Amino acid sequence: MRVKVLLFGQLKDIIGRQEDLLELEPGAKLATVMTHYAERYPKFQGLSKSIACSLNQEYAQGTAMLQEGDEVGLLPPVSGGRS
Amino acid sequence: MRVKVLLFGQLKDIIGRQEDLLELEPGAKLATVMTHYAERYPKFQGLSKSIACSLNQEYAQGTAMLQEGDEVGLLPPVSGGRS
Amino acid sequence: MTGGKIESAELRSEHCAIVRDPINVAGIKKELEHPEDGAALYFDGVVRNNTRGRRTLYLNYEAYESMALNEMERLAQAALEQFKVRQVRLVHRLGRLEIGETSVLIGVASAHRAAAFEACRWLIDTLKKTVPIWKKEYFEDGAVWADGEAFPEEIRVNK
Amino acid sequence: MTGGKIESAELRSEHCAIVRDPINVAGIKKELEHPEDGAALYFDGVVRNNTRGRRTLYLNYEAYESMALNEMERLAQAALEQFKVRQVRLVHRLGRLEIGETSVLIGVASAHRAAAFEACRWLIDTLKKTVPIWKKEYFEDGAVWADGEAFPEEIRVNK
Repeated sequence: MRVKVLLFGQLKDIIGRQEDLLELEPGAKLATVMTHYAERYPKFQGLSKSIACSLNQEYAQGTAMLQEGDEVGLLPPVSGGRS
Repeated sequence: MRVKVLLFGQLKDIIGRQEDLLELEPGAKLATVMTHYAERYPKFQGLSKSIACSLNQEYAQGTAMLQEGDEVGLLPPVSGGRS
Repeated sequence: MTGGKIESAELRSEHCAIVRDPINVAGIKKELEHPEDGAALYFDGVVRNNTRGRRTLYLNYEAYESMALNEMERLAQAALEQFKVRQVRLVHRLGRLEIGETSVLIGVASAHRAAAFEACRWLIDTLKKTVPIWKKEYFEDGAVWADGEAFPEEIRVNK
Repeated sequence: MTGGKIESAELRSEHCAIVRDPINVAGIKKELEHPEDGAALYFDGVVRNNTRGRRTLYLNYEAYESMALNEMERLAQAALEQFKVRQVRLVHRLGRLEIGETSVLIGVASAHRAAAFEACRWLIDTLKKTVPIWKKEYFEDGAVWADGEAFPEEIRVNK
């Protein structure tokens, strides 16, 4: 199945893209997506404890099951607002 | 000696004036001014525990000594601002 | 209204003003903010259309003007010192105010927001207890002076 | 910036907006306030001219726009419920912001001021921790993504 992955902030710079289409095995979870990047990008691995994930635009846990066409967001700590 | 007394809010309505010139004995204190009105106006007497006094535009205690030309303010609880 | 005069020029001190015309929020924002700040907080006190469910037509604010300005400026100085905020503005309007109009505007600018919140809250809470301004509420069937908050213990004359 | 598009229409929900043009404070004030209110509180987040003493030239804000709007609206609804305030507005600006410009404006209207202060403080504190918006700071010698605050425990993926 395919899921769309959106990368933000410094993750976008580390991966070098803002968007990926990943082909995953059935049964893949959000954690599978995290592992995919952590294995390929040491800097991503280093940040992984501070990253949050969204599934279809809502925060979700690593155990969340993925489905064809899902939109996954990989989100570094946010820094909106001011002071 | 003469002091000017300014009356505000409901005290102005009770006394019927915004300003008085009082002739006081030497040695008079702010408390003397309070007593002056409390003796003459029962409604003033009823409110006297909630009243504050100013002497020359600063909050002052009943024990403060008065001098010729002083400006005394008799101030009911304030209600500026909002909510 | 010192001595019963209704008309009065605008009164200003370093950080405060007492005005009769509508409060100029944009002007105060411009005066207050500076590139060093990260946060500005504004408290806007609005004339409400009711008091405990009774319909209010309009309000009239009066003050012991010169003393009120002194007290406001004292609060401004205290806030700058106690809360380490960079800048503050306090403006109170007097005279007849219609429903929805701003009676008091307090602005606080600070590098960090925690101090701005604390200073702004303290300023409005303290202003309402100590600055000699009084409000008369006009209802359909009459007018009354609003009950003020009790003066702090140290200010009352008869304890 | 979903999918790398820089251009984006203004996004709006019932109480929130994400905009690219300067935030219209007067318009928000007009939308927010109502004759039932006694207090309105505005938090104005301003682009500061330095970060820990290092001179900032300008900032660029990016967001996961659709999710950011959802999260902001969720905060707005939560604030209305938890703090019993009458109305709230949250507006965040994206794109390049110059020093002194407003990046976020939060407005809270309430019959009483205590609730307005609590709701406004909670909104800005929570927005800064959970709404997916990121800031890149441009200095004279380069640019960096600002360190964000750590996500709340319940949001992190690897605990």
